[in-house]
Amino acid sequence: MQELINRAKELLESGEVARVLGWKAGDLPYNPEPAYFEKAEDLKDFVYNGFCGANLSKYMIEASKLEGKTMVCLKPCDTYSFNQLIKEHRVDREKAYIVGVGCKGKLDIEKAKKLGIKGIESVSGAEMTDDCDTLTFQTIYGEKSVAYADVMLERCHVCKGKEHQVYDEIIGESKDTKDAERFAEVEKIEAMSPEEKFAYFQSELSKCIRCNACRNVCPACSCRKCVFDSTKFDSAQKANVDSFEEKMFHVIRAFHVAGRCTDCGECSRVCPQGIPLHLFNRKFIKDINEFYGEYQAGEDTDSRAPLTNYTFEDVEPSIVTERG
Amino acid sequence: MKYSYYPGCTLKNKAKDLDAYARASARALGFELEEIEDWQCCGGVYPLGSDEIATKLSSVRALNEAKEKGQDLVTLCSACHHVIKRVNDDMKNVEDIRTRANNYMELDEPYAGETNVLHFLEVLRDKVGFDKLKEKVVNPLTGKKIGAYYGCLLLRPGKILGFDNPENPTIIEDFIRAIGATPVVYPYRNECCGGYISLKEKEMAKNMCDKIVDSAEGFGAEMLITACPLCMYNLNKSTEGKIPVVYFTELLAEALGVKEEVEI
Amino acid sequence: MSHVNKVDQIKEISGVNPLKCMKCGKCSASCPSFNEMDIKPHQFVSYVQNGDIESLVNSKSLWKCLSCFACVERCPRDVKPGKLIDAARQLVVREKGQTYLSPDEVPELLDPETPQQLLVSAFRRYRR
Amino acid sequence: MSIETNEEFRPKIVAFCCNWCSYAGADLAGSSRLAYPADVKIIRVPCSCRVNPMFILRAFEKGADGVILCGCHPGDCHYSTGNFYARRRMTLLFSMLDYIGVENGRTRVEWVSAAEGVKFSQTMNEFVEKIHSLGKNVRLGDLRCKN
Amino acid sequence: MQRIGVFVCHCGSNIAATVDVKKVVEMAAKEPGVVHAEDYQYMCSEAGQAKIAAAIKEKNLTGIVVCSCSPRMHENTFRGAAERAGLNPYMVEIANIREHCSWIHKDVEEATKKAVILARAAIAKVNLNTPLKPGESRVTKRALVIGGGIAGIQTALDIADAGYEVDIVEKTPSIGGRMSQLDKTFPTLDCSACILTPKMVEAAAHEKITIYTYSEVEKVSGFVGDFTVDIKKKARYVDANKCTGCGVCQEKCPSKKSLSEFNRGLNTRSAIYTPFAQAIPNVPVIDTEACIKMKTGKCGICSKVCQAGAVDYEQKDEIITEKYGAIVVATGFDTIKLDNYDEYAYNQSKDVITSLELERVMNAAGPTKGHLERLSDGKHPKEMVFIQCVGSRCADNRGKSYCSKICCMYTAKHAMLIRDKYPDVNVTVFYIDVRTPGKNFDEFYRRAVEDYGVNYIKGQVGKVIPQPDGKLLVQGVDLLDNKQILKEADMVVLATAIEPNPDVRKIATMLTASIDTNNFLTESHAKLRPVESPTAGVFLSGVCQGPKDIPETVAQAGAAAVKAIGLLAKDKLLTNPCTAKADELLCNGCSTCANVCPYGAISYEEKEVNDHGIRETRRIAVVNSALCQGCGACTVACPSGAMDLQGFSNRQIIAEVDAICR
Repeated sequence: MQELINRAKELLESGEVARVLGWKAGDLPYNPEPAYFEKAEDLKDFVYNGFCGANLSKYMIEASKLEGKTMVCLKPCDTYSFNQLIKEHRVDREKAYIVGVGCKGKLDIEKAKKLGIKGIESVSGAEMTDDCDTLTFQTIYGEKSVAYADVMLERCHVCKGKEHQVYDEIIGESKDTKDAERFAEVEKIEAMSPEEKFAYFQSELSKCIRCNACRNVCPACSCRKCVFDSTKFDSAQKANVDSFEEKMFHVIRAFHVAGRCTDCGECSRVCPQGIPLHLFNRKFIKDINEFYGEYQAGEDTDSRAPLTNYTFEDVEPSIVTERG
Repeated sequence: MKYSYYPGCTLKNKAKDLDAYARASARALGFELEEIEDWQCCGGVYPLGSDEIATKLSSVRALNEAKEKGQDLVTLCSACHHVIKRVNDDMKNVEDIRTRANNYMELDEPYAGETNVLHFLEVLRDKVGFDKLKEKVVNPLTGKKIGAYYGCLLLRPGKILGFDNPENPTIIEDFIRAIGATPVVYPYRNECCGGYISLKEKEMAKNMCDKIVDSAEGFGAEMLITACPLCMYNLNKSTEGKIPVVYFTELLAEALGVKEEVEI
Repeated sequence: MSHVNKVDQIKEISGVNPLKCMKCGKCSASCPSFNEMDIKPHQFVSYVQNGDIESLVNSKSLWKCLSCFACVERCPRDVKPGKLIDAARQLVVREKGQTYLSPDEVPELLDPETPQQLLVSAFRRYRR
Repeated sequence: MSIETNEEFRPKIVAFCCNWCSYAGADLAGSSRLAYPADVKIIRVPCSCRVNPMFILRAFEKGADGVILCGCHPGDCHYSTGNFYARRRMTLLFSMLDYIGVENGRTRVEWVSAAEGVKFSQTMNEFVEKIHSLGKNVRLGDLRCKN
Repeated sequence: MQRIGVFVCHCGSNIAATVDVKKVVEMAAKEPGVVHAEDYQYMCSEAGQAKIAAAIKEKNLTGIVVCSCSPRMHENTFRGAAERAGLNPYMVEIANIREHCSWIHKDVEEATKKAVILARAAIAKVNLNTPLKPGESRVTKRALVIGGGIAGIQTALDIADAGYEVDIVEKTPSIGGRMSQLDKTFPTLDCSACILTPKMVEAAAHEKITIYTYSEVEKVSGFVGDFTVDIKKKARYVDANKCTGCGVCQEKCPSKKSLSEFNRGLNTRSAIYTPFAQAIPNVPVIDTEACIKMKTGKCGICSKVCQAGAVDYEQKDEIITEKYGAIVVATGFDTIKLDNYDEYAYNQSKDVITSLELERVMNAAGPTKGHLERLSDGKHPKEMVFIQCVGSRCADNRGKSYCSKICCMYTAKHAMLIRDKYPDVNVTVFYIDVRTPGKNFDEFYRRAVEDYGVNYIKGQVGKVIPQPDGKLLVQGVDLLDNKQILKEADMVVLATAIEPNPDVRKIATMLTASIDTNNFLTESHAKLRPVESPTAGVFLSGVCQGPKDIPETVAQAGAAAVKAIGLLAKDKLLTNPCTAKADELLCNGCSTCANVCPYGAISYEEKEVNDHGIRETRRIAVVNSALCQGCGACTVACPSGAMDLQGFSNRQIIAEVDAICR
């Protein structure tokens, strides 16, 4: 972390960048939040550790409009989102100084809480320089250690790899934390009977409080104004609970980001209700891979997205019925 | 390579030679015909009625046994081939027949036409390859002018049997070339020999066979070959020994040099 | 059993729609048994169209068709007259219990070379 | 007097037809008097690629029991490529609906040319029959209802 | 709020017999925005249109809904009526209660219910309509004719005579097409070449006509009035400007074994060749597959003997790009392949030939110099059998479902010509029906029977059986006699079905012109617009649209020309105003829409916008309405809903959906 702060200071002081986009410590040891640092002295609040899951690439849409360059800290998986935003002309590559930060897996505090860890006072073992094998909590009830992987975010178990797709320099080491099949959860649902599928999604989606956290955090959901907030489809949010988006918001949201979603998992990470929203996006990714060939959004900035592409021999929609 | 093999009733009796030469040739060519267990007679003719189920079940049993072994099902007799291939097509494509047949059969897993049915000639053409066959010939029948007699059962209905062009087939001619002899193409080679009519209408069948034999002779055939015991029976009544009618497997065994091994 | 019923039965068993026929006669032109038949293959289609099943089931033709499928293969309209003939034959062997072949007459029809296939086929065609 | 009488299940079916092929195919079905159930109501769109998944979900939300999209055959699109995009969009949408447990067969895509009046009529008859077999659309209407 | 008028048409009894139109009027009147509703016998009639106009004026209507036949039929009629009454034509919506309702339903209650719902949907839509104004686009005063047969030549001549430039693109080395292969033409028996060649010469000499032979259309872009077409001129390897057409190269060419396309493969030609003596242009081409020089580098005799120095082995294919206002397709036909009909022994016997091959046999410039002889042994035949409907009228996937239309007449012609020239030859025709509608056609056929003694037998042939002595045994049936016939013949001629030129599929795709299940190009209306393709600016000439004989082809060629001239005569065209438009406040500038636009109509501008007080420069999509054709692909690709289609907006379609599902 110190290396990162030193470099940020250097860049700020030399005037190469006008600001630094990173994380600052929160009120608890495990809730750092995204923050801009415009002066070197502000960097005393800068943190970077296992709890810095937030994907900062979306912030660069606004940062691109500001005067001067912004130094932005991107983890390997965040760089996919950044690339995708370049492709969609939403961020200005010239306005960003990308420091690819090392990542050995990010943490889900809810998982720790589920393991019975409460009253957390401090955490160790989650620094960039740590091995990230074991995590130690100092709690008001004493010290507790758990395997790092047991408290990792879902998305880190299906890690896309330790390589940054776009960067100006890299600080810190990364680790590929993949230890699960990316589509295993989707396949599990696919194998269910229609009744089971319906029951599953009904119970999950009924938790949704339409707080829009998923939409706000999603780097692909970067529309200036969401269709669900505009009058274009007669679908603007209404008080009426029966309005269209109340039911289909998540399906349409997933459809709108299909072929653009990098599977960064932010939607599920931020959902206050714990709805596994990434299962929608990942279903589309799986279908796209199966029907139209392997495609990873954000791997490059110039390929044609699956939904703006076609071949004469594409599968017919009836495949959905035929494959049973 | 192993295939499930359905010999059929006649090959166990009057046409033992058709069967024995085929088995010997198969060994020489490096594949094995594994006779399926407890096969029952196919019935000889395909039950055309769309409501006939019971008469199709013996074929379904054979087909299902091959499916369970994960093998293609090979037939030799033209009639068995015709019946089994058509029943297989029904099981694959006619929902009503499939459902009802499966209701009778009470199999663990319903049979839905999964088995690939091949005539021995199709094995030679599509699996072994006539080029490969040619290489294995040790005793080419050079100079023999042979007329292929197809009859109707192997060819029609062309869409379902998918055996060869029903109006201008070439598979047996290609076979004849592969064993070193010269095929004689004559227009009656796909005309009916009279089939089962010869039981009661001997004259009628003879008239038909006369036309076939005359046509073949006219174009210079010195011998006729067939895959069907009934065709051979009917044709023999017409030729009266003038020109020989033999099973194609006999010539195959001869060409492969295994004819002598076979005891009939 | 009424005529209408029998017509439906024939259509059902054969799966043939006689209305598709354009009366080109290619079936009769192809039939190797044409000269032996009293009702010709193309007429089978019009007899079914006209509902005259009685004449069909009493015709000689039922027992002359070889099921060689030449008419089925060549019919440009996919009518399949051979299937109609077979369906009429089915009506006879199923309903009237009539048979064209009795076991008693079989021995005299045989010769030492007769293949099993011939007997099996004939029985299947001529009897229930 | 209301003309809405509802004794038996009469499905509501929305058919989106592209102007150049399928709408004309439907016209041909009409001029050839090839009947199909009155449950089908056609909405004319310039091209199958004009159909937004939002329209389809909206129809279900408003009580439709089946939605079918008809366009020109692939390769024959009046706008060259519209139906290719529609094909991909609908494939993914239908797959998603299947994934969340909506009965298979409530949605369908069929390519119907201007010359295929018979196919249009047949398709609609089949589709209505399918919707009858599935019954009323319940799942898409109450996906978020609390148990 | 709109003030909407609803007009329900009876269409005589076409609608009124199954739909209770009064009920539709009553129900429609209750819909929001509706201030007027009435019904009338024929809304499309002058009186009906007058009623609409009167209501617009009296009730100050801002939008109207006509419940009538398909919009494909009368949308323009009613838009015109509205415009004349001072209403924007795009404030008109049609509820199709005929084709989509009364004609397919029998139950009055059910049909009425549906008609009401269709009316509601149209009313809901028109409530959201906005006046639209068509733009204008220019017309390039030049026409392209694809195909240089009699259809293409006639169309080109007619357009050129009206004073417009025309280009003919012909795939083969010469114009002339199928007609140049015919010997005589029915029902007058003129020599085909005698009436065709002057037209070919006229086309070649016409100052307004440019002929590209040995050329193919490679790419078409643009739209009515403004097409851009790439034409590939294949290398002839002979310089057309230098060649004198002396023919020495062809005589001296040592490679003479290629089958002559012109003579249907019945004889051979040299590797450097003109297809026939009267070819236009009279410039040979080199068949690179057969040319020894091309294959081995050795030879070069043609170059050596050419005094004009016209042979150029280095010539390359050339792409010519040209702009056109109208395109006429005249790609013609070929006979079907007979591989599915081996019962007729076409592939087994040289003496079984198609009728088109017989044309070449009968022709003095053909492979037998016009002598009727067997192609197997050159013997004069004594018995000839003609078989009709080979591959036509088939419902079994082997052949074509349609009647090829020309065979009955040309077979009568062949039979007559043979009997006339060779009275010793017996001619038998096996037929299913003899179809001779046409001026003097049946008389012609009867002459063949009555004056020339041609033996017509009603019945088909089952099999043609080649005999060891070379004769052909024809096994057929005489249905009137109820007898099977075995007829020994020396030659058998098959009236082979015709099918559209296989290239038409590619061309139709390039033109986005629709094609039917038999690969014939679809006309815009079977009765009322038979020479127009549904794609604006594309016209149909000849057999590419459906089987035709020569007089019909020439008539249709002229009709297509008139339609093209009508288009070219205009200086400007009104463009469809139903185009896409981006809402600049919603646009993300993400380029997704541009990626799916087939017309390249979307570009991006850096533009300053005022988004609720926030002023900033944004990247915004801009639609070029002259290029946009209104498909709507962009509107669905756009995630934010910024892109919408005028006339078919998201809200309009959703309003229709809501009305139907209500």
